[in-house]
Amino acid sequence: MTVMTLIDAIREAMDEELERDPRVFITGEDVGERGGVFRATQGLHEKYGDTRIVDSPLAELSIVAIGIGAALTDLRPICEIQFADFIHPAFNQIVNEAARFYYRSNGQWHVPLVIRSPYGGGIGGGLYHSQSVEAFFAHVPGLKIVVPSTPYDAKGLLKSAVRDPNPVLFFEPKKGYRAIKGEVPDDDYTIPIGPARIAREGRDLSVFAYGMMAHYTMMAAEKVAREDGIDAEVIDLRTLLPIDKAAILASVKKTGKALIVHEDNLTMGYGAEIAAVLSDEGFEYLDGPVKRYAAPDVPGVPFSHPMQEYFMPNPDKIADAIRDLAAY
Amino acid sequence: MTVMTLIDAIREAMDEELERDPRVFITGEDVGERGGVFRATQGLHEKYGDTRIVDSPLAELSIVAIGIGAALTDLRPICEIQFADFIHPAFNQIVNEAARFYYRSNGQWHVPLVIRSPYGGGIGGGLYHSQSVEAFFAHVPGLKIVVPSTPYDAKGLLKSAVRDPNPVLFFEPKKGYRAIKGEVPDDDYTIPIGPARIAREGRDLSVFAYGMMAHYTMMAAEKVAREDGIDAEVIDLRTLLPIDKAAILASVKKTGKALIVHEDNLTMGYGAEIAAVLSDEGFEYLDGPVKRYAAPDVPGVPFSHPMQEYFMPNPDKIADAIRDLAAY
Amino acid sequence: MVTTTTARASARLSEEQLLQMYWYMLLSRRLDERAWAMHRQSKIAFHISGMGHEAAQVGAAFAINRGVDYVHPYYRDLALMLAIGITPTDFMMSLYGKKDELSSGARQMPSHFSSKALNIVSSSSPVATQVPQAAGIAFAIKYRQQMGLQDPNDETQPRLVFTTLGEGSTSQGEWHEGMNWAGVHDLPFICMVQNNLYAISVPIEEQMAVAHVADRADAYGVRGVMVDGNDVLAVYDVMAEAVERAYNGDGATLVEAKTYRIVPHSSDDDDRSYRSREEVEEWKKKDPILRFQKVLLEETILSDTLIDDYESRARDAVNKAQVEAEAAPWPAPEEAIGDVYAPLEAI
Amino acid sequence: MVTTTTARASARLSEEQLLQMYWYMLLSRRLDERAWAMHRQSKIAFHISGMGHEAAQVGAAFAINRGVDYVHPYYRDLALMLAIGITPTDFMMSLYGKKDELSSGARQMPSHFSSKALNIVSSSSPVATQVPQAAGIAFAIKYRQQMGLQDPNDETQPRLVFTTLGEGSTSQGEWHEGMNWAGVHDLPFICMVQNNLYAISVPIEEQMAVAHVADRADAYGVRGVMVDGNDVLAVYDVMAEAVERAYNGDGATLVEAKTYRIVPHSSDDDDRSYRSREEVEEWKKKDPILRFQKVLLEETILSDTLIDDYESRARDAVNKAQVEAEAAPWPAPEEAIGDVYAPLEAI
Ligand SMILES: Cc1ncc(C[n+]2csc(CCOP(=O)(O)OP(=O)(O)O)c2C)c(N)n1
Ligand SMILES: Cc1ncc(C[n+]2csc(CCOP(=O)(O)OP(=O)(O)O)c2C)c(N)n1
Ligand SMILES: [Mg+2]
Ligand SMILES: [Mg+2]
Repeated sequence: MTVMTLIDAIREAMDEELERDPRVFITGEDVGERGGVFRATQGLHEKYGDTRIVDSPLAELSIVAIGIGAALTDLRPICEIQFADFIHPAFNQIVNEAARFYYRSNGQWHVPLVIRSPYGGGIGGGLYHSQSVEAFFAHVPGLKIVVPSTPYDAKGLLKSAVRDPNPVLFFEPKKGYRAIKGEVPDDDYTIPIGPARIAREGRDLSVFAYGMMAHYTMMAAEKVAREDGIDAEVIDLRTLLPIDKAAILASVKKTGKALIVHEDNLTMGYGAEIAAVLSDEGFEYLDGPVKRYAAPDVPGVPFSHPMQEYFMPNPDKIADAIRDLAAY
Repeated sequence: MTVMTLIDAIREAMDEELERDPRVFITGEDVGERGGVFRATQGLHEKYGDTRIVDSPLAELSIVAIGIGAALTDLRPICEIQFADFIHPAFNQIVNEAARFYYRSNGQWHVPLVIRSPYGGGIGGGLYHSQSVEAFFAHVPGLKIVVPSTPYDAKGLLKSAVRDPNPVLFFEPKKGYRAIKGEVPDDDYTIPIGPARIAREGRDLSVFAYGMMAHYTMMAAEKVAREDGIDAEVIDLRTLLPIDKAAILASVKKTGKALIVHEDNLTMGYGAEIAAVLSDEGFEYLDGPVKRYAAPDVPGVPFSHPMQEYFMPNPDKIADAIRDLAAY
Repeated sequence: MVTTTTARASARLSEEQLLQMYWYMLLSRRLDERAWAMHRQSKIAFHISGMGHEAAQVGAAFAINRGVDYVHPYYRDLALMLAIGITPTDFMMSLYGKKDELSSGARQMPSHFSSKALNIVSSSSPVATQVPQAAGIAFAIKYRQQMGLQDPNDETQPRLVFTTLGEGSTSQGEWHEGMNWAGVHDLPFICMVQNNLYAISVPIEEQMAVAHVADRADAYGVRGVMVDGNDVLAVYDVMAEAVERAYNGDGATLVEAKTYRIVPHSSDDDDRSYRSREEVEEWKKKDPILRFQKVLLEETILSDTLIDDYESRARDAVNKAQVEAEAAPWPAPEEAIGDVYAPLEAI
Repeated sequence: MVTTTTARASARLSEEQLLQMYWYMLLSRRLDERAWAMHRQSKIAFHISGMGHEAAQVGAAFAINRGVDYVHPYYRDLALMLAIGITPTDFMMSLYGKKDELSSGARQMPSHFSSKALNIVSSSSPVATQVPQAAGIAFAIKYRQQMGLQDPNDETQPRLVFTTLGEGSTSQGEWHEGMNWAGVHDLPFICMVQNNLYAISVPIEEQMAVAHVADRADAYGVRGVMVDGNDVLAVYDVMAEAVERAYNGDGATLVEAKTYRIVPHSSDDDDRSYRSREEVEEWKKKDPILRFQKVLLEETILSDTLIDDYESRARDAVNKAQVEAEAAPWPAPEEAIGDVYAPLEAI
């Protein structure tokens, strides 16, 4: 075990997969000599050279389409979208193309593609360097969506993503790149895409979160345990698509109450689906309303610090939301 | 009052708005001499000429961007996306741009833009001429989304959309273009964007739907009333964003049960948000699980007739879903 | 800069090859005509046609390593598909949407071709999406060769990608980005634009402000060539050169084949509002099949008897395909819900 | 085809105008330097710089009808913005994110310029999105003139749109589609590419396979011109011609201004991994401000005293702006949630 940051775990996963399989290559803006604007690919160009670590033109739809094309020939591309905010030009290639190849060809063609992208706010990025975009893609059957919150999960899940025969969107909470540290095994391991993780067992209520918010929710849960004696169960969803319904329902069956936390804006955010699943299949377990704690419905995270802090969930606000629900 | 089809009502709305305001123009693929592939703009080119009815290049992102640019100068563009399936290339311009101008400029610039597009399945269109795309955009504050199901609503809402200072996505259930007929007043009228419509009053349960499914749900409600004595309330949502929470909650307060119907696939479809609202703010009204009847989570509507029919909701299937919920 | 070739690679085509080319053009036409007839008889709901484009497609097909090189086609490519190995029955099955139809298991509309076995990549409807994907395939070919995963001289392996689209579709950003990659990386990539002057109803003048699509090649540093798309041998010539370049690592080519669709855009279209009957008649006189027939007759490769013979073979093939497709079962309704994710074991 | 102009419109510039141009270049540079310094002092979190690009921007600004013609800029356009009327205080306010900051009420990062009063259109971060929007604005100008809503000779009305971006951003489909509309409709549209050889770290050779961005104009049937972007008068000349064409309804122009950013991409960047120090030093010698200063000294329009005077005015302006911005209040947290929809009465 080595203690490392989230971004180091991500880099290690790529390094080891590049090492393991000559079909793996990386493309994206500034991923080469520059090592990525967040340094996720630092050192890889030096180690693997121009052929495998490929600076792309500044054009996201083609970054994804090149990945799709290469994946169709059974290579294993890892495409980096520099910020999740810039994935929108590639929407057509992801939603109309990557997600549909297997189905539309009756299983003839599959697309083993990974799209990595840093997402999320709280870093002074304003409307266009702070977005959460997972909700758009969680509506698209054929895609898998992973959002890790710990170095251990990040490394194991990214390796699974590279080895998965399907297109996987891998969203990385950039605020946690260096802030989140954790133990990572020294040997090769993978974590399956799909299952959620019980990050903290609890009896009083269930809190569902992912990415940076899973990290914050853990802090909030410890806080309310300490200060209020509330025993919250925290489920780190990790995989958003396919959704781990069984884990969600099992937790609420136990606790009777559910809170969903995300930093994406409320309406039609990922929390809507969890609430919908609970209000149908979990209806008989519910002892209170299904609560969502999310960012406000405005067109983006504002830049200026006071407004940004108002917009963003944080451990204290999450703790308040937990208290409110516990008091119901 | 004149009885007309859905598409005639849409054409009339555009004709009258073009007549009323010289700032209104139309662009899109084949909207000119050809009158649109569904004939929504038939005759308008002849009447208003090349300047105002403009065949675009085959390039959706620029159709929208041209609309945005023109709207910024206070023109009133109506952009046609030939099929909703082809709106994806314009995702960036809609989500990152049109929706955010007002907010990002602190209210300096607004975008009075209408994007019309036929959506929906059941017409032998396969994966790429059948899509429902409203769920993607319903997550985006700054957009308004309208989906009419009657000629009366279509005309009144489209006129409101043209006169609205914000970007409005106007999705038209193409299967109903000629199949749905109804009375339309002969004089100028508008229907406000926002409020849902109680299409059928009822006491036993509430069914929420829009577009073609609102039409089918009315048929299903009559059927269960006749055959089973179930008195379903049908709410035709009409506007998906902003969401009419008050109407949704009021109906369920009365009936205690909710079913949401859409032809879009289930997971993260628009029904998720309604279920989420109900499971929180409507929790104390609920006498049973919130049910969603939607298309299966597959990457598209299949072409071949037996598979298409399996995929698509229809009045009989909706009637069954109503019966099941009524029996809870 | 647009260049036209002078070396006549087609001079090396054998009589047998020439007759095969004629055969595929004819077969495509007869199959296509039958599809229109079936639509008028309400046997099928939709057809989109390649009539008029046969020379461009078959000329191209014979220049590549058919069934081995990757092809990422578009909906108008019936003749191209037949020349590569899609059968009339396969096509008929897709018109009806019958069970286990080759391209998509009847999930897609007709003319959305795919065959993994023939390296024909599954196509969608949103135009031009195939172009940057094709650049990705070309990138992968080059990558495999550079990584030693594939011998560049192994003819049993795909050594280039050939992708097609209409002139209207070059307005899409997707096309721009795909072409740009092909140029930047000097990829084994050939993009053929079948310029039939219209995108549904929109004439090329409202689509772009250049005289020739091939002129756009310069913006990407790829070679641009323009060819009479109704002259199958001329198409073969420019394609053969483009193929040679691709195989030799000399980079990408944009081929513009000037042609015309002699029928409406699709069975849903009525072209009378946007094309004069005179214009259509004028182009019908330039029919690529009749034109090639004339050449072959002049060179006594074809004879009147042989023509009749080919006609009756084509008719038989089309009849047989129709009968087989009509007899084939429908998919089970539940087939709507398979194949969302490839199983993990697939890798 | 790339053409370079011979008529020297700049010969008609008055001494006063020339000095104004010098002033804005200098002011921009000093403000920009201050922003870097403030970043090093941890007073601000982010700065993206226009250093090195001042000639291209100011030369362009003086050729259009400043404050009237629409400008749809990009993040590197500080000098352009100052020349049009954004003040140093406005900019300083955006660096801090202070209440009521002009462009966005501090909702956007710095250098995302907007001023409705000056017809500077709000810019976002995703590159190239402004280009097709600018084509839409140009379309609207032409539309208004054709519809009789606006007199084409009324100089109080916007008669063209000027949009800018970097060379890397021309790889985006958005750019392609915007340029295509400009060409097809012969719009009063000028797109200036500020080619500084890099897109963050990616050199132009990995971005495109053409020698000059201006060569791409041919693909759209618009005029392409290439100019030394470090020569403010040369830029003015080519821009003046482009403006003339736009005003006269003669169509769109793509201007490529060759330049260099003499600092890293932004305050988050470290350019040492991808640019040699020698290369940067080489370009610093070509500094556009020093170069213009030399010309003005030679023509005795500037003098050493005047230079000192301008320097101290610039310093004062920057100081004052910083003091004002520092003293300005922060936005209220709840300002995060306004302005989602324009009210219906706005129309
Ligand atoms: C992205 C997208 N937009 C619109 C359409 C609808 N559409 C199908 S074919 C077509 C015209 C294509 O014209 P062109 O590229 O010239 O090819 P042709 O059909 O003439 O061979 C259009 C607009 C589509 N399939 N995809
Ligand atoms: C769509 C999109 N992708 C990526 C980015 C991140 N990004 C910001 S600037 C930049 C490089 C721009 O290079 P260029 O266009 O040459 O302009 P320059 O900064 O050199 O002036 C990149 C990649 C972005 N802003 N938008
Ligand atoms: Mg065409
Ligand atoms: Mg640059």
